Amino acid sequence: MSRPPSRRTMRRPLARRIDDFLRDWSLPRQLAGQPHRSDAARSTLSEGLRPRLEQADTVSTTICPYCAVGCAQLSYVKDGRLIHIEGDPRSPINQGTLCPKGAATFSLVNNPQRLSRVKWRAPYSDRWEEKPLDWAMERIAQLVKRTRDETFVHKLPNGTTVNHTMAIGSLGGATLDNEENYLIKKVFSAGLGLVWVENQARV
Amino acid sequence: MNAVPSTPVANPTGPWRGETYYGVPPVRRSHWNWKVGTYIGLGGMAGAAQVVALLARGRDRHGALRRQAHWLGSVASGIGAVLLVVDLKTPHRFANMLRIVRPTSPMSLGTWILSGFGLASAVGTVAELLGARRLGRAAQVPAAIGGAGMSVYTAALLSATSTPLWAAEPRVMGARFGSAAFAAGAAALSLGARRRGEDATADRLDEVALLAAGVGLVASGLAEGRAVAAGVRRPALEWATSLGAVGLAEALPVAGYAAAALAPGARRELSLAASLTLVLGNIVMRNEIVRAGNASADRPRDTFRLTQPREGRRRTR
Amino acid sequence: MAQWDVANSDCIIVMGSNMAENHPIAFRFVLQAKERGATVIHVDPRFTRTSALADIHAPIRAGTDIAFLGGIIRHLLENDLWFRDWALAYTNIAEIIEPGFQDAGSGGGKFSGWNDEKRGYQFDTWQPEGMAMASAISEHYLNTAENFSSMTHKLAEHPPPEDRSLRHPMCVYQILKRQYAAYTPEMVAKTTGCPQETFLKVCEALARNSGRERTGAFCYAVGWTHHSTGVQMIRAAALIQGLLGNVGRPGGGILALRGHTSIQGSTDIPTLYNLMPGYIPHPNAQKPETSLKDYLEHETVPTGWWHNFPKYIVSLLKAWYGDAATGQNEFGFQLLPKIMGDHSQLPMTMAMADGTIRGMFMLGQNPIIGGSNSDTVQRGLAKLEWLVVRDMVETETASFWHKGRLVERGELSPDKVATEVFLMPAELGPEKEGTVTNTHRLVQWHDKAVDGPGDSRSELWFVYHLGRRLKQLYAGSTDPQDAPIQAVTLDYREKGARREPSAEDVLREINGYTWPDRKQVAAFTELKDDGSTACGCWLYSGAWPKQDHNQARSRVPDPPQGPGTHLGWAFAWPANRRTLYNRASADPEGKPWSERKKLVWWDAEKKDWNSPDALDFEPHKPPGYRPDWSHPNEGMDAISGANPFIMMADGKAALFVSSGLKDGPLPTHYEPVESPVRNPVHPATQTNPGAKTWGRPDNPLHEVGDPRFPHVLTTYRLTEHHSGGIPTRLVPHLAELQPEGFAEIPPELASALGIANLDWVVLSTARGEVETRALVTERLRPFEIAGRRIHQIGMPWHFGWVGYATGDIANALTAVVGDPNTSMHENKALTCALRKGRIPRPPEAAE
Amino acid sequence: MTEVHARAQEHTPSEFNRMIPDESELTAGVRIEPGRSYGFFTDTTLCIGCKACEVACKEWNALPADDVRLSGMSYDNTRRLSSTTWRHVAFIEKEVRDNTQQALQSSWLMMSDVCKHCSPAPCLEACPTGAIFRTEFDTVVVQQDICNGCGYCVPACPFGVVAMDDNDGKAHKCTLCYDRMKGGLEPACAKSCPTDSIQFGEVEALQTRAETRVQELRDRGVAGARLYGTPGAEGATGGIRHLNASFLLVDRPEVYNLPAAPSRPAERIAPALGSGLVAVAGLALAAFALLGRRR
Repeated sequence: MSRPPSRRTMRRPLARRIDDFLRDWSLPRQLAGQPHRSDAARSTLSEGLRPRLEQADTVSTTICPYCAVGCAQLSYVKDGRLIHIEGDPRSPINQGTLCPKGAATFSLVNNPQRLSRVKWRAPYSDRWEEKPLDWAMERIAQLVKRTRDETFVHKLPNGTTVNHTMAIGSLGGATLDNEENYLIKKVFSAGLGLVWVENQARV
Repeated sequence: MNAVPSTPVANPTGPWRGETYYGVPPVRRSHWNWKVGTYIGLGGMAGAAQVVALLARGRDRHGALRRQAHWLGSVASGIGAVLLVVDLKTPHRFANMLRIVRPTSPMSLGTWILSGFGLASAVGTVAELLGARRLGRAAQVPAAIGGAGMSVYTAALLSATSTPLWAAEPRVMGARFGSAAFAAGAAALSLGARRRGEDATADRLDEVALLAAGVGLVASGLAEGRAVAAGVRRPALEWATSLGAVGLAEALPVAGYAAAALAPGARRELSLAASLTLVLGNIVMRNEIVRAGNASADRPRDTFRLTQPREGRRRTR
Repeated sequence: MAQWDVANSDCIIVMGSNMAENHPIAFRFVLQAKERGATVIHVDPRFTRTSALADIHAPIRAGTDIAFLGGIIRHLLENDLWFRDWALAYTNIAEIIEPGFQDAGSGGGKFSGWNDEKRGYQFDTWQPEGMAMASAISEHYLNTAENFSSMTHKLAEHPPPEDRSLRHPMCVYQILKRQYAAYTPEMVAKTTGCPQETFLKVCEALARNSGRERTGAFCYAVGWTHHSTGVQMIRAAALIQGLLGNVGRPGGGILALRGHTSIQGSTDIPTLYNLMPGYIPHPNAQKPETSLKDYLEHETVPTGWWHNFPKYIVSLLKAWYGDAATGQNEFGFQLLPKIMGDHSQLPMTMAMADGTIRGMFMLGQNPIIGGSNSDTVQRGLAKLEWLVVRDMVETETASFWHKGRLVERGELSPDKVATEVFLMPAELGPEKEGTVTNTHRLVQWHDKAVDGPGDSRSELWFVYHLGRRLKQLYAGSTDPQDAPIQAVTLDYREKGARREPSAEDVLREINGYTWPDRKQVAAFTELKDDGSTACGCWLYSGAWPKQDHNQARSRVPDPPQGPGTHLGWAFAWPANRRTLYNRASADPEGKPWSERKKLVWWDAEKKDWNSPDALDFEPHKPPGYRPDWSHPNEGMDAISGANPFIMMADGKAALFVSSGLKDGPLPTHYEPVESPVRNPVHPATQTNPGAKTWGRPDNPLHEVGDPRFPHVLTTYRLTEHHSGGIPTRLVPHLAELQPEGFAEIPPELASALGIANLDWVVLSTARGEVETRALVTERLRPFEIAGRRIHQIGMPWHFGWVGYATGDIANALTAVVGDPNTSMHENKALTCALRKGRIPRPPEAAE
Repeated sequence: MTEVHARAQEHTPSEFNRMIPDESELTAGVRIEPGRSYGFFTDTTLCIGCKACEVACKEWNALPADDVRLSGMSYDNTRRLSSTTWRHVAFIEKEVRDNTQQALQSSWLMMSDVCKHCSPAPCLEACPTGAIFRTEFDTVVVQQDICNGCGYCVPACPFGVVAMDDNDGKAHKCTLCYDRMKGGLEPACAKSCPTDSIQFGEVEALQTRAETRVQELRDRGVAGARLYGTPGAEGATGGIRHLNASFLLVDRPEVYNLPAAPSRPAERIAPALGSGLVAVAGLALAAFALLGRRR
């Protein structure tokens, strides 16, 4: 059943409305003996009703992005758009069930409030400005390099090699994939020498 | 809903001791308001008018009563239909009312009754306008049958709900609506007769109205009493409006007609006043019944008292 | 233990967790166990929906878990209810400890070895007699005598001394009896406020459901970790389960219920300061580890599986630095940054506030809501030069400069904040592919269903492309300090128009492959320490065992008839084992302790172990194998056929922990840092001696029983919201279910202060004030402690100013206070004040 | 379903190109076939009040969120079923007795309320346009292409479930996922319920399961355990044979806002019409006597 139609005053031509009325008219079916409670009353909408999942062209297994129980979900996609997310009946953890947060994953991902452009705020400015992704990446790389070069400590006064900068930190993320955390530790720590690298594990 | 009554502890196996779920009503009130109330009043009056007119055929040599009844039937049906369509939340689908005949739905039956009654009255009215007396007289029979339906189906309409006040006593509700409609019908015709100077007929109609209003008064008293017995508890203000409406629709007219009968000098004026009060009072009383019913649906304990298991209290079958 | 294994438990104690509300699907298995006759017990300061579904609810004052658990230990020992055969064989209960050791009970609340000006313990008196026990992720070198590491080598010469008759005064059994002598049922009731008969009912239920035929499980979450004694609370449960033999057996164990979808993954492959992937200690400038040789010398444990440590660190360096890591340059060890001490989120908050940190990345984290002392976090953000926030919307952390508490109070305003802020849209789970690791080590691959909107990108994309740009910027540099960024390898294939780096390639690298021909290794047993293998995280070896087989993406559950270990459903580290230490489900001769709790058993004919689960033991090692101590035995040679705990140096479960924990070898009850009463168990020692408290003007702490803050405050989560709140406060269908912040207040306290249901109230601590709505409920009851009536107040901490469901930030009340071992904050037990009304708005702001 | 269904072995790839046929067999162990009667049995002793059912229902039917306001009614900020809320979890806090409570839902009762899909259904019987009808699965559905918003079903419902939506002018209530069942999918709420408190299946099978469950609970000492809506129990009274969505409660129905002995409104038609016509006929006779003669 799709979203209940908002109030639309029907100005369809009179003929169309009479035609619809006659098509769904129960009286003749009642006279033909159909019970008024069920068959005689069934409308064309009910006759042709199907669940929208039948139109999905790909069904992928995703894992609920909320807590660590690790419920498996089935994400239904039609023409490259997400149309529904539901529990995966094959998972030995949740067997198709989901808690309220997991059940709301579709509304999380398809949330109209979500950002889609990079926003940037200049020092002391009172508003956001929209910026191209490429511009932001270049500027962040420059800032990282400048801060690192100005604060990098190669060796301590007592000669111990430390190879770190205390001036750049990174928080995140227990919500990220293992591959993402792997690259963060590899690039930020092993590459750039950051030591302030943490995530929600201690929060 | 700030200071919400916390749920008193229920003994799982014991009787109900007034527990509610934070005061949230267990049933839902209808969205009906003055439109439906007025329709019930008008429909009942016009329906009964056709019945009375048919009964008075003997003395209605010139068909004045008949014409008036047909006019009343057509106008009331027209206004009623418009009121009902406007009351629909999706009015442009009003025709779906005639999509099916559902014997379990008073509204479905009512729609067909209203259609039949309206049609018969309209045919009668046109016949009268064209002077086709025989057709006018013939139309009176279906109109009267439809009229009887119009004056009582609305009782079933309200009784066949879960609203405590309406569902408390279906039989008394039926008698109350039947008698109130009958009185209003007779009163309406009496007004017409008086205006046309047919005082004798008007006197007889007054007597019918007096009788019907009297029966109605008794039925109303019984209905209000039985509702309390069934568990409907109304705050003081609501008591006042309900009894006031009954007073206006039935008590006052009864007194008026009685006075008219006892004081021949002021007979015309008293009769006109009584009939007018009855006709308008009838509509006011119907609206009050609708309003008080909706209010009872908002009181959880009314519903719970009404729905205690049978051995808890006496109920119809 | 696997979550579905909880269904096999005969007794489940949910403690330090509100499982029904915060892990509803995990609770499904608790109810299944209950329907099969298990006893469910919930020990919690509040009566919650877990308590409603439990057979027994034991109410305790927030922060007194160790008093309760210590009482259970004493009860088990006094009444001899522990599983003697199992504990004697598989734990160090018989080990004899140095004569110089003194337990906290007789030491006025401190163990022997406390050093006042260093504010820390010397571990020497805690060791087994005449030798030193090295711990797995040892941080024990920080404050131990110089010859400590040489003493550990004795482990390879002979097993620790033990007295199996348990009569020796310094054996662990006798030490336990002395340590927990004070934890009588009366003391438990006095400290926790839980009635004695309820406490005894819990003890009996647990004891009755343990032993040969029956197993019990503990389920805990941040209700234990959010304390200054958090680690020791978990240790107490481990001690109990060790005594009762509830480890490595079906339905037995301790299930940690973790909060985020891959928080286990983010500790295995850590974005944490003190660890490198696979729980390898991050090199520390304060330790004598200037070279790879020194580092291996110090960190390699002589006996047990950790002896393979060098293969894992060298393979890791090979994976990070590729060809730049050779035998000649210590495989790039010198390129690694060294940590200076504690760089966790609490000191990071202080470092931001002090201006030490000039640039920050927020990758899906929202510290203004989740971090303790929220106002100080917000002030710190204002001190940054630049801030990069990658999230789905403008979170509180991204909007600190023009919204929030400090802006409302006029303390901050855009024209005073110099921070350059980048707010970049991030892709969510279904919009990227990769693996997440759940709360029982299950590494599950998730497919990419759709692209994220507009410029949304994954963190993989962001870090990969940022890394590539920085490598280009540093390409020409000859400065040695730039060698690390030049050496680190980023050779992953790029996919599609958005040039998304292949998560599959990254997972192949994490699994490990031979170098340089990159043939996937099937398991960590194939890793070498000569640079011929590269492996991003040895624990995850087996996730991508063959060129084209991604085990993490395998979706083959067991059929209804069993066996119920579901080895075909995704990958569990290590080596797809679902129940850790499952060798312990068989007795020393290899026979199952009971048919009902059978999991692993020795097959004499096949000369091998048999089990529906992957064996967590050395294959083909017969139960009868005993090391020949006529000569030294290193690594797994020192582990007998009857030592299930292969990761421990002596192959036994540690009831008594000789090294590795900074606040004592045994759990001891200390009051939270902010408590209304003196420590009833050890009056001389109020709080955990090693607790980290950053005493600073912007982090003031309350004195014991401070009259200004008489009530106990505990913070917690709701079912409908998640941690920082952003991913649920923005979803209409969740926001409407819990639309506003509130605080749960007991009726007696509410009526005393004239507070009615839904009134506005103000909670305050020395760190700040918050205003919220009152939810008056009997589910929080007062406690009689030390003659005083203590009221507890509860407040969910998800709310903030963004989204449909908003409210004030609970973490504006909490302090930066940390557990000595993990620096976990203490937001579960602190003190606060409560008053009716609202916080007066400054005049010009109140429009 | 406590263990994974055998048919899960037929769908082992991680990604595939169409939904699992007859998925209800995997999630509820029931293959949905037209002509059989299906419903819910909600065992409130397993309910943990997580509201997954409320969210799953709104997500599937794309119902708007409404009334984002703290209610003060324990953890129930949803308050009641409405035209845009077809599942509502009730929370009832009773005084917390001594610390060892009676097993199963002691001191904090939770229950997921839904349309009862009564048999016979008062809303269906009242509906004058035939918009409300009995589907091929014996469930009760308001057909959105027929309903003209007359609102008669609203006061007719003995449980206050169906409601009028002022935005789109039609009546709405739970459809027991009529569209899903046509595609062999278990209703969204029952599939999502983590503890299988909401059980979907054929009505007879659910009723026998309910009878055994309530007996088993009483033996285990849950004194207040009682069925609601199964034949002969509270809720299936006054002409209502049974409710296709039945419940197992542990306290009086009123505590959960359910009437103990509701009645079928249609049974009040005959008495009302009957006595009405008698009154009219009586008055007609009198009127005929008065009006019939000429002068």
